[in-house]
Amino acid sequence: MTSFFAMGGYGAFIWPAYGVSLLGLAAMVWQSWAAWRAAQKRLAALEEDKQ
Amino acid sequence: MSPAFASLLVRDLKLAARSGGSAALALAFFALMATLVPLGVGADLRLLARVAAGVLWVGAVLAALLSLDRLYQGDFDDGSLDLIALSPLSLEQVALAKFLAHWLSTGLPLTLLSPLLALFFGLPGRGTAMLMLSLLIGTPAVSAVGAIGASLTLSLKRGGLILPLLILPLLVPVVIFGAGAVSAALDGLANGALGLLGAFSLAAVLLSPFVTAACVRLNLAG
Amino acid sequence: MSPAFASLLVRDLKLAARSGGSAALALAFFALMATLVPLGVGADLRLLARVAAGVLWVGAVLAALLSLDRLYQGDFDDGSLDLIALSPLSLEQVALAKFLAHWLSTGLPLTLLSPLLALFFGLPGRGTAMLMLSLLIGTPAVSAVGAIGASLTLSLKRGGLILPLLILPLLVPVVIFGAGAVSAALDGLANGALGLLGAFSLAAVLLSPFVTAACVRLNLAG
Amino acid sequence: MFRYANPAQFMRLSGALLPWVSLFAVVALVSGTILGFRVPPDYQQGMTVTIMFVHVPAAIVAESAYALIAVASIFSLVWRHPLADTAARAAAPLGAVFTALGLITGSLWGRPMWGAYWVWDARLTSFLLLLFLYLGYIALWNAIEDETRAARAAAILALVGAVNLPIIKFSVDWWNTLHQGESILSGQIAPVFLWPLLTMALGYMLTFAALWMVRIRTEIVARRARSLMQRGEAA
Amino acid sequence: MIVSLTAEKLALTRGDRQLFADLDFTVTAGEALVVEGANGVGKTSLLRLIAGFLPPTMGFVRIATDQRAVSDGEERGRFVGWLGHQDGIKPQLNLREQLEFFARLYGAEAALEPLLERVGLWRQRLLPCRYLSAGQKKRLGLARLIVAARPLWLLDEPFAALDKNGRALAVELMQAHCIAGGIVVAASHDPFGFHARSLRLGAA
Amino acid sequence: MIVSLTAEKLALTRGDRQLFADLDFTVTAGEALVVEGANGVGKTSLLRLIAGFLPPTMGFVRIATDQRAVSDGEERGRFVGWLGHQDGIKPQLNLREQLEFFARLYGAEAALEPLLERVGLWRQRLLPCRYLSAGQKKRLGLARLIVAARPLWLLDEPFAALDKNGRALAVELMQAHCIAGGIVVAASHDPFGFHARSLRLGAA
Ligand code: HEM
Ligand SMILES: Nc1ncnc2c1ncn2[C@@H]1O[C@H](COP(=O)(O)OP(=O)(O)OP(=O)(O)O)[C@@H](O)[C@H]1O
Ligand SMILES: Nc1ncnc2c1ncn2[C@@H]1O[C@H](COP(=O)(O)OP(=O)(O)OP(=O)(O)O)[C@@H](O)[C@H]1O
Ligand SMILES: [Mg+2]
Ligand SMILES: [Mg+2]
Repeated sequence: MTSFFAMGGYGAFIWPAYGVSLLGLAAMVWQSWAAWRAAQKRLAALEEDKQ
Repeated sequence: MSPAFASLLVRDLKLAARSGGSAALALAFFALMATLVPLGVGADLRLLARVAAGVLWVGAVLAALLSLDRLYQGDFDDGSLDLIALSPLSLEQVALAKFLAHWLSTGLPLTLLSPLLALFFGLPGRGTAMLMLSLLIGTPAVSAVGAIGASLTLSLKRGGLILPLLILPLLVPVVIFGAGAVSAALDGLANGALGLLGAFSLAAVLLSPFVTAACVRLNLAG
Repeated sequence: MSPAFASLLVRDLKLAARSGGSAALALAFFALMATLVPLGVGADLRLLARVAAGVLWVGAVLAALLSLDRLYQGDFDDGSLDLIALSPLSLEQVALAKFLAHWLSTGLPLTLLSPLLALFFGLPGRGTAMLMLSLLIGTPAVSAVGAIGASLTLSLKRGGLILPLLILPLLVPVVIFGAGAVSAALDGLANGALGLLGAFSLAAVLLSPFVTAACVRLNLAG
Repeated sequence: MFRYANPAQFMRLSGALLPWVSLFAVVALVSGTILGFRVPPDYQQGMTVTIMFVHVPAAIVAESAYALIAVASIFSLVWRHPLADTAARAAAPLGAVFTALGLITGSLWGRPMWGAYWVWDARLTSFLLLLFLYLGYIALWNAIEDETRAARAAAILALVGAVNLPIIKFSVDWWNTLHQGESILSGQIAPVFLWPLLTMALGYMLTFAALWMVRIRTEIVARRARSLMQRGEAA
Repeated sequence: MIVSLTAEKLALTRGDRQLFADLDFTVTAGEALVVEGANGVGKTSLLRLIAGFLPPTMGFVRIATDQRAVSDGEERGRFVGWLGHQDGIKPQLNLREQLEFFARLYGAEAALEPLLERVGLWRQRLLPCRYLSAGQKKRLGLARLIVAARPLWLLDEPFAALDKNGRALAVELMQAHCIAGGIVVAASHDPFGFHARSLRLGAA
Repeated sequence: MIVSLTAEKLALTRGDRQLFADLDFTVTAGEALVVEGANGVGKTSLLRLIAGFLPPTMGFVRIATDQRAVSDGEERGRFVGWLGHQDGIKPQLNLREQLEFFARLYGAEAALEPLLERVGLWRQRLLPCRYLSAGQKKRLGLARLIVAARPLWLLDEPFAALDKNGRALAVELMQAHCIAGGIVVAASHDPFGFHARSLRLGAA
């Protein structure tokens, strides 16, 4: 198991690389989704106002 | 910090951000200019490490220069400066707020980014630390001297080349001490550059609001 | 050259001159560079000669940047651009005149001044000649691409760092070929840099008026 | 073609596609990662080769996104299609993040391979310049308030950038040979590495597609809200 | 010579706001049209639209001359004499330089000194424009209109900043222009000194 | 509270031109003074002089309050509400941000929304000021005057660019200001809508 994490001595580079990639993807997903929800909510509120 | 002072500071930062002078852009500009140099000079990291301090320091001065005419000329042109001058703030306080806003949106971000750029130039660790320290100490002087220049030329229309002409000579000591401190650190020498830089910077920051206020006064009468 | 075209060109040159001579700026700017780089690199003239071309080329590009917002923003702010747009000149001709004015007031003086700076860097004779030639060929591209950037951002208020961010990446080939030509000349090699630089420059100068005119058009509609 | 480019049509179509695209994206990413960690160490690069599976897909997506923006910009300028503006605008931040990811993972790969986090290699340099092109494009969009104007200006910039990008790449390559770059990226890929790489690449592309759709949808909804608000006030 | 200016089914939307729609009017040579309406109703925008700066959201504007009809915005601009809200004056140039530049740019052959005399700026002719007062700048704008010698005058608040004398001068110039077969379209909140048709925006 | 504004033997020379000399006047609380005169006669200059921007060539300006008399230019400025020819508006900020900044800068506590309503800009409150029409900008200037709540109003062509409604509003505000014990000094070419003393420059 430790040898898996050590990655032949290159763990210090491989894990950050995957970590950063995951973080980047997750951040994009989160931001896009949050913006989508916010926009939807705003529209719904406005439509309700009109009625 | 009085609310009036804070409001001016915040407004200037906001305006900077909206007209593309935000800290983020200062960073991008700085990084870009750091990229250009290897393209001209060549990719040899050893050589690059030697010029890094000079180049990054010139970049800091340039980023400041390019955004300086935002400082007073815009407010002068559209009459905002009249209204600001009539506010409860003294012109010295106004000058201080504007100097601060300028430093926060150019000097500070550059300082924070410099380690990354040092990486691009292959600068070793102690050089990097010194670069950052010298920028932290020296960039306020750039903004302070720049503010004087901006207020002197504030009635001139945009694109004036007079401003750089006025302040570049004044900034030469800053750049020389700043870059010199880094060179010395690279060579493992201790030298007084940092102290001199600090003294210059302190003097510039302390004097600038008064000189700037005087220039503004002069120009409002124009 | 029609009288209308000439009048616009002359006016722009006059305005440039009245807000500070550009040759002087070029000198000041280069003087700064010329003090700084030796400081980092050390007084080794051979090493200096190696970095000279790159540094001077980067300097040329940056110096052009400083005066770019004079090109369109001023005329846009005060309504002159409306009047110019209604004149018998097409916007493409206007763009050409303004590009020319910018080059004449920055690129050309810089080129003429370069031998002096080459001296500071200990650039040998053939390097100097090539530096001058490459500046002569390349600086029009700087003004041309710069004009595109200036027209894109003409509705933004002054002091933005966005303009350099837009155009510096586009100018990378100019810096590379320009500095490359000098390096090659120093090594006594012939390389295609000058030809490539010429081609880029020609394309930029030919295309720029059309792109610029399109940008102006869209901004007048604002 | 334009039939699908009207906002209502797009909402319907993308609404139907989105769950599937997202699902496949997740599946591809997960299986690609698992496959990636099961490859044998490369004889030259050791286990660092696993970085390739996040590095190369990010780089590919980053470059394609710029091409997409350029194409959308043509549509925007020539046919004045508002959806094209939205699409271009929505792609830019994604492209920038993918570019950043490519740069970061690349430099993490570079440290063990070349002994430095950064070298001025031709490909790295032009990739860095791509990041700047993205940043400039985004900054221009944000700086101009008026939307139609910003859209047109950004489209012009994107096209100028797209025309210039090959020249930039060429010049940087030329520069690099002039100065003898210190490394060349490996050329041939062994088949063992190919499958995880392809799977991951697919995963990255689908992720990009899904996020792109979400962002376009967001903009359409936001626009609807804005015009509603305006009308409400007029009343 | 220009014969008429026609707008048909003109509509303009800025941002999310519709300023006007279904606007129709024709002005023929020798006529003056005053555009009226509350602040922000779209007068300036209408003038910019006619000048060809702004594309209309719908409809079109056409200028008819004895030879042909022109609808293209940029071509239309070649008929326009413009006096806008912004002064278009460079502070660094002196008054005569400013006017000379403009005359050359428009290919005009007017004698400038008598003109400066007429608009009451002869004394200031060598003063950098930076020092002109608001009304003096407006007078320079009037001089520019005459120099350009264009058939269609588009004037945005022509009377603002002018003193009594200046207003009389402006009226005189407009009348002369109309008599000479030109067209004047002006946006103004002030009473117009001579007979002009009026177009009220935002009345609906 | 301010009691009076006095000018004594005031003279001003700009460049090589003497604009006025030996000017004496006093305005007491509750009064309005209209400065009149031809273009370029020096009205704007006089206002800038009173505000303390320009030092007089001779003579002085004094503001008397119940406690003391103030002659220093910069101190005088603290009493001044300014509506100049230039709008002092940043295109990048929206209307509310613009007014909020101003209120904080002047340490004022006005409720902004009702004020925006009053000057007819409520609908535009979130619009970047870049898009405001000329009259809308002037109305923002009026709002700013109220926010600043200064006793001495210096107004340069307060009616320019305003529509009929806007002019009525400006008159109403000025009258209210005078009734509340303030002073108004305005330069204007337009007939003034209410009783005000007049000062003619350049009559000599
Ligand atoms: C900051 C550092 C790096 C950057 C910015 C970078 C950038 C790129 C780019 C732009 C691509 C092109 C993707 C495409 O084909 O469209 C790429 C591909 C690739 N990179 Fe990197 N790279 C970096 C470091 C590295 C390192 C250190 C290695 C390995 C030693 C590496 C190996 C590869 C491989 C194997 C490919 C794909 C094969 C190919 O297309 O030829 N990269 N990289
Ligand atoms: N440096 C200078 N040299 C000579 N004359 C000057 C100088 N500066 C200003 N002037 C003159 O001083 C006058 C300033 O006028 P000011 O702006 O005060 O006029 P005003 O009465 O407000 O006019 P308007 O009604 O047009 O607004 C102008 O006639 C101008 O030409
Ligand atoms: N992008 C935008 N979004 C919303 N509204 C806008 C936008 N651009 C302009 N407007 C509005 O359009 C109108 C433009 O008015 P315009 O300048 O044509 O008015 P005007 O009739 O000339 O007014 P004034 O009498 O004040 O000069 C203003 O009400 C402004 O608020
Ligand atoms: Mg208007
Ligand atoms: Mg005046």
